[in-house]
Amino acid sequence: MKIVAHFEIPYYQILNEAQELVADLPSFAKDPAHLIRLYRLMVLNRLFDAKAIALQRTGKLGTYPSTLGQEAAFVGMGDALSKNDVIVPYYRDVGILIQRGVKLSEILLYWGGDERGNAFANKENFPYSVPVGSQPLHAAGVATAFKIRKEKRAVLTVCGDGGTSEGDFYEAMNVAGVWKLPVVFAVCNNQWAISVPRSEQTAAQTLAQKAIAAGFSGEQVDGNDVIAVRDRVTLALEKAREKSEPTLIEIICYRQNDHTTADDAKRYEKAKVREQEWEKEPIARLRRYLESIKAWSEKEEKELQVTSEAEIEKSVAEYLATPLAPLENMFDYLYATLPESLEEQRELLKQWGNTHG
Amino acid sequence: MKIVAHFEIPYYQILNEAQELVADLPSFAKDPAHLIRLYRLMVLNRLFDAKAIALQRTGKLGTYPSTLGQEAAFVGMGDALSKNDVIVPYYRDVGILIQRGVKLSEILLYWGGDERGNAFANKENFPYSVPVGSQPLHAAGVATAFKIRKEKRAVLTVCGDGGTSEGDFYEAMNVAGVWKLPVVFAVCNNQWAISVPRSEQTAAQTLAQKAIAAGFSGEQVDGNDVIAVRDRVTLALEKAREKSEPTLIEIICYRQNDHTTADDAKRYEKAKVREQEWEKEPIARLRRYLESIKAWSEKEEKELQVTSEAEIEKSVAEYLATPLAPLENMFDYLYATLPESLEEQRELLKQWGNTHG
Amino acid sequence: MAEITLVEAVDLALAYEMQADPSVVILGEDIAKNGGVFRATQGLLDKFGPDRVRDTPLAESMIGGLAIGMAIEGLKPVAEFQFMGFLYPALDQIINHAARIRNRTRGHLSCPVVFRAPFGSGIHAPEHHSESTEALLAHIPGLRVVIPSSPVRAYGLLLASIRDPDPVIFLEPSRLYRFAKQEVEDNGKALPLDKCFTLREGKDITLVTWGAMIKETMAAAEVIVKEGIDVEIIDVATLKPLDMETILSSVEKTGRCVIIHEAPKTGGVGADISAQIAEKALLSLKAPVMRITGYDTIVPYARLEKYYIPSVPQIVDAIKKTMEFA
Amino acid sequence: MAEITLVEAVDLALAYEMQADPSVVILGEDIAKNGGVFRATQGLLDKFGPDRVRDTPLAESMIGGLAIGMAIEGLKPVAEFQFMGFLYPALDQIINHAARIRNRTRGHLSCPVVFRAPFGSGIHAPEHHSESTEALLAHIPGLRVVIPSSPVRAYGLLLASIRDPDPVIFLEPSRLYRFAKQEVEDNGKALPLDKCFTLREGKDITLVTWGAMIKETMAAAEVIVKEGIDVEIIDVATLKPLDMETILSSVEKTGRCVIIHEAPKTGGVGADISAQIAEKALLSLKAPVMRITGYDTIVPYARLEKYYIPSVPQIVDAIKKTMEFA
Ligand SMILES: Cc1ncc(C[n+]2csc(CCOP(=O)(O)OP(=O)(O)O)c2C)c(N)n1
Ligand SMILES: Cc1ncc(C[n+]2csc(CCOP(=O)(O)OP(=O)(O)O)c2C)c(N)n1
Ligand SMILES: [Mg+2]
Ligand SMILES: [Mg+2]
Repeated sequence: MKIVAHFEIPYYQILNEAQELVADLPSFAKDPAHLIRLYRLMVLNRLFDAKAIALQRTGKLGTYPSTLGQEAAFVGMGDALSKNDVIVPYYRDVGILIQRGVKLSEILLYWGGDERGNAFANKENFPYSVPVGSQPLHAAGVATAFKIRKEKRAVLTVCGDGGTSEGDFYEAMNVAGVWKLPVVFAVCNNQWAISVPRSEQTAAQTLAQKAIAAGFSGEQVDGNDVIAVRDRVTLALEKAREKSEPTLIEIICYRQNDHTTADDAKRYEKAKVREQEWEKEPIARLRRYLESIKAWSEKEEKELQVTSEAEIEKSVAEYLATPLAPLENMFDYLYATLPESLEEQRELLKQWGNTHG
Repeated sequence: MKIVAHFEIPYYQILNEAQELVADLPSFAKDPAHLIRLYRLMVLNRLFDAKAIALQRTGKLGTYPSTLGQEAAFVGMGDALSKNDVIVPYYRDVGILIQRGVKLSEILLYWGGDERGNAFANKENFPYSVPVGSQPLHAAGVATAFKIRKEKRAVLTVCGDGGTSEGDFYEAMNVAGVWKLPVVFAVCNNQWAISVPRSEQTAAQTLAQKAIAAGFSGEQVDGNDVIAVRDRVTLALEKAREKSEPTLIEIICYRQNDHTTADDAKRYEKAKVREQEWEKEPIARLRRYLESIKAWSEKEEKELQVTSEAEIEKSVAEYLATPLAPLENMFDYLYATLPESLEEQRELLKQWGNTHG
Repeated sequence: MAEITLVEAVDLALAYEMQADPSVVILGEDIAKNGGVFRATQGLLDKFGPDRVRDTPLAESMIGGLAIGMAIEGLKPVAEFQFMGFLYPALDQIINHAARIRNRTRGHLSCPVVFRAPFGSGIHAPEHHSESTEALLAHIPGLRVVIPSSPVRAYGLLLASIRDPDPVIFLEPSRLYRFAKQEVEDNGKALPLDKCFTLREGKDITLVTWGAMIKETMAAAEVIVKEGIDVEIIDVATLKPLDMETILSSVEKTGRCVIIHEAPKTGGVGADISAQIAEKALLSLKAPVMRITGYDTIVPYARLEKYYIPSVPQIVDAIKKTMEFA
Repeated sequence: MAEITLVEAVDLALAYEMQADPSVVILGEDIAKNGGVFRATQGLLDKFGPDRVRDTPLAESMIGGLAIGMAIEGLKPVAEFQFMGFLYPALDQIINHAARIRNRTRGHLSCPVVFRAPFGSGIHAPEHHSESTEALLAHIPGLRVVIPSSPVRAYGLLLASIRDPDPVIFLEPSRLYRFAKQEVEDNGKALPLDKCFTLREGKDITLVTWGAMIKETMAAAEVIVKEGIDVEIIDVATLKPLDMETILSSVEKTGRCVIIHEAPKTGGVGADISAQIAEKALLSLKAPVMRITGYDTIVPYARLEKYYIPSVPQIVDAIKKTMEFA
């Protein structure tokens, strides 16, 4: 017997739960203004989240998946992206999309049940993807296009811990490895796939090690540490752009709410665990750090709350004022040009459209 | 940064290409009679293979996938199985099936295009599976049944190097890991998936390391060393039976023929490489070893050739004498009981059956 | 005897058969501790324990292939896909293996599996939660496709499906999960598969439907009966194999037929029913068979989805047009 | 101008369009160095290099999803599934994504991908190499399903499919790959999609078919024409969207119709055509529309497979019965 291969999985953290710097600050993080920008985005994300849930509870929004407690993961990833990169998200990535030119009102429109919420102005952003684990393949396809066209661009795709069980996730990593594609696979490990805990999803000690199956490197990062997330994803995207090499990053966080507004986590989750995990939550952590370096004050905090709320209210108003799309839109974007054979049905829809309760 | 997990992939070999014992002989291999049995099976496998190809070339058999050079892998696996274990094969496993009570004539019938070739007497054997990578999931299902019924039995499933790229392969390993299923995944790495070489299939340095993604152990074994194959698969099956733990075994061998009789490897394979690999082939290796320990002679070899040929000829005769099945069989095994609505079609078939060229 | 909903009837049938037959095992995403996202498996984990009520990793092809292996090895797995739109990754396992293992082995192996999935639109869920692609499955030889449309039929047909020795796709109209309650006797009696249910006898026109469209069809019938038209209503229930006998003899009696389904028109199961009527009862027809169906479009997101579903006035209109055809 | 086979015409069209449009990229299993197991991509690696002619790892859902991503990002991928029976793992990607991305994003993104696959039985290959499940795809809104049945149509329709801005499933009848040669001008001219081809005009009866069954249908027509029956033959070619206009006006003229396809009868595309004729041309019909199709069974292994395919005498008989119907 001889050993023919061996592998290691690293874990990265910079600002720990006790607001201590446990590693050198990356250069971006030495600029308080940059950290404040991230902080503002996380707060906006959290307030938006609360608002969306309130809208859902009052019947003004459809099913909505909260990102409570996961703001650092998404905001950190979003900030790591360069303008020319492409994001292929799943359905919990508010914190990324708002940094890609997607409007809050569009996000509401989407969860309100309107396809126009996906008609982003920046045409290269992918919309939310609902079938779990299916979108990493699209990211690999985009990365293939970049590679063929010799463009120095990278793709970031995100899925959840549950998503890593899907064959598509693995197939995407495998082709990314063997074709050396400029793509970063981020797994937002919030410990739950609806009611199924991480421990019942896979026997792998880390999700990061799934990259070993595809022949490239995987790593874990503290998902409550926005500095570390931003740093590791930035480096991985650079590696993708410069060396055309994929990376898997497992972002460890905790889902601090029901799976979606249609779920009731009390059926399966221990309140105690959630409380313990809350100790690590990312916003308070960064705020205390900013305060400790005198970069943030109570007054700024209050202003931020006010301006964020105002921005959110404005987008809610915009959303609520959006009239129904014409019914015929059902047909209008099915093909580039409506096939003749469908014209009859389109007429039928116009005829019968208003007979529905 | 801290390291949170690390992994190693071992490689096993006992009888190397120079007929040297590079590790201790497992106890079964200390019995020359046992080794002779394996040798006989490998020779039978090889001669059968040649015969099948000859039949195909003369229009008496359909497409056939040769196992030339891979006999140790299959014969070793077949010998490792216990009577109560279940085998879930792919389509190149002659060497296993002949040890599970499947008749050579049945194997010919199958490749001759007759479903009755799959109607094995031992009902728990699975038939050949054509959709690459799909059958490991069935093995996981069988293992789940054993586990639920608390039976101390194991399942062995086999696929090729190409098969490891399919999502199903990964999904099967993942559930086997997390449910601790008594299943052994064997990958017959013959370096090719039709025309695609192992290096273009995945960037993983070994296929064995794919198990790391599922949280259990993987290993490589010299697939030209029937002793090592038999040993490692036996141990893995024992582990499955006793501890209900899965294992991935990458059996490294080389496809010494076209992918199937429908393929022409000259289009993509260097003759040189094949010749070099032939130096390692398993039958000569074991024969020389047996001769070196005075357990085998020229005379016995000749007898073996004669008896094997006779056995094969008998099965060929049986196969060729098998009349067409009744056409209505198309309907007779579709459901346990033919639904009334299909009776009309079954009659139609009888009526029109004989109008075909 | 309690009044229960369709989803409760599913749960009840599962509990009954798990009690009666130790080889019945259920599996799927979130079906154990959470009792299923619609609660169709509520309480079963507590009753039957984690060996027989299994939350799976999130992988549908796996659910398909694993259940097939279990079934071939002698269990009777009932596997849930969380929504029909998430069954597609398992189509390969279903088409290439579940439907064929008996035929492939000339009856030596078989695959008594049930694949359950909620289906259909109208529940204001996100994209992919509103599929009605039963026609894909109804085209595959070797499968049964069963769709209940009431609590009583959900109970009896699910029992029959589990007991059936071959693979059954059991599609539950999510729009009807909690629509209406019905008294269901928990007596373990199965209803026949491969048979249509005639819900109302009538002599003027045959309405053929299944799944959630039963709701609008019944409502339309109520309107139309008041106008003196005597409708016969057939719930197809088992879409494959199709009991054309019941449909044909009804159409031979009435001479008129409207087929109503939610799936897109083109390639929907209604096409086959209509084609068979045209082949076998052409001379009985007093009017063309009309199909009132979903459009050949993707089911819209929640804000527009109701406009996708055929409406009661639309069905009423089709019945009238068919009656007036001379 | 050379006489070439259908599979050579596929190769020729690919080469033409790759030359003309640098965004065309082809991918699949064994398509590069090996030139495809049927040689449909022979020579393209040498001409266009490994960036644009890509052997993939062995994973069909991957081929589907990857090609979708490439197409959304502006390439025009033409992806091959080695056989239709191995396309099923990609159905999820095709149904849930390829068919919907334009609609999902209200036209902001689109998916100009072509998925090619050989299909149909009769080539003595092992199980799963003989599928004719075009109906599954023809049911899915947002897709095009195109089936050529001659070298000329393979060339022209493949060019049209690649140039089409939406996803196209391009199914090549493997039984016809080398059946007959035809002169094909390599002029880059596309044939129209969404249109049937009328291969023979006639006034007595309409034969509707596609794919490999063109062969038996033509042979049957030859027999029947000699008996003085003037048949019209329609090659549907694009199964989705379906050009019913051509079919209906033919049936309105002839009053009689036989539909011939290889796929299982139940849920086959023939059902839809028949249903639409019954809906829209009932009064023109002088006889019921007959469907001559494969059985509702799994295609048998090689020894029995030919008995599965509708035979020439069977089609002749159907034509006669339809003609004699009074
Ligand atoms: C293919 C597929 N199967 C099932 C579902 C239903 N579903 C939606 S989210 C979810 C859990 C996903 O968990 P995870 O990947 O961990 O992401 P999270 O929601 O926790 O961020 C499931 C099962 C789906 N959307 N797609
Ligand atoms: C799902 C699927 N895709 C494609 C094929 C066609 N095919 C048959 S064998 C093969 C290569 C398999 O290679 P590998 O897994 O290495 O096994 P080997 O034949 O080399 O033993 C391919 C692509 C198939 N049978 N199934
Ligand atoms: Mg999660
Ligand atoms: Mg191989």
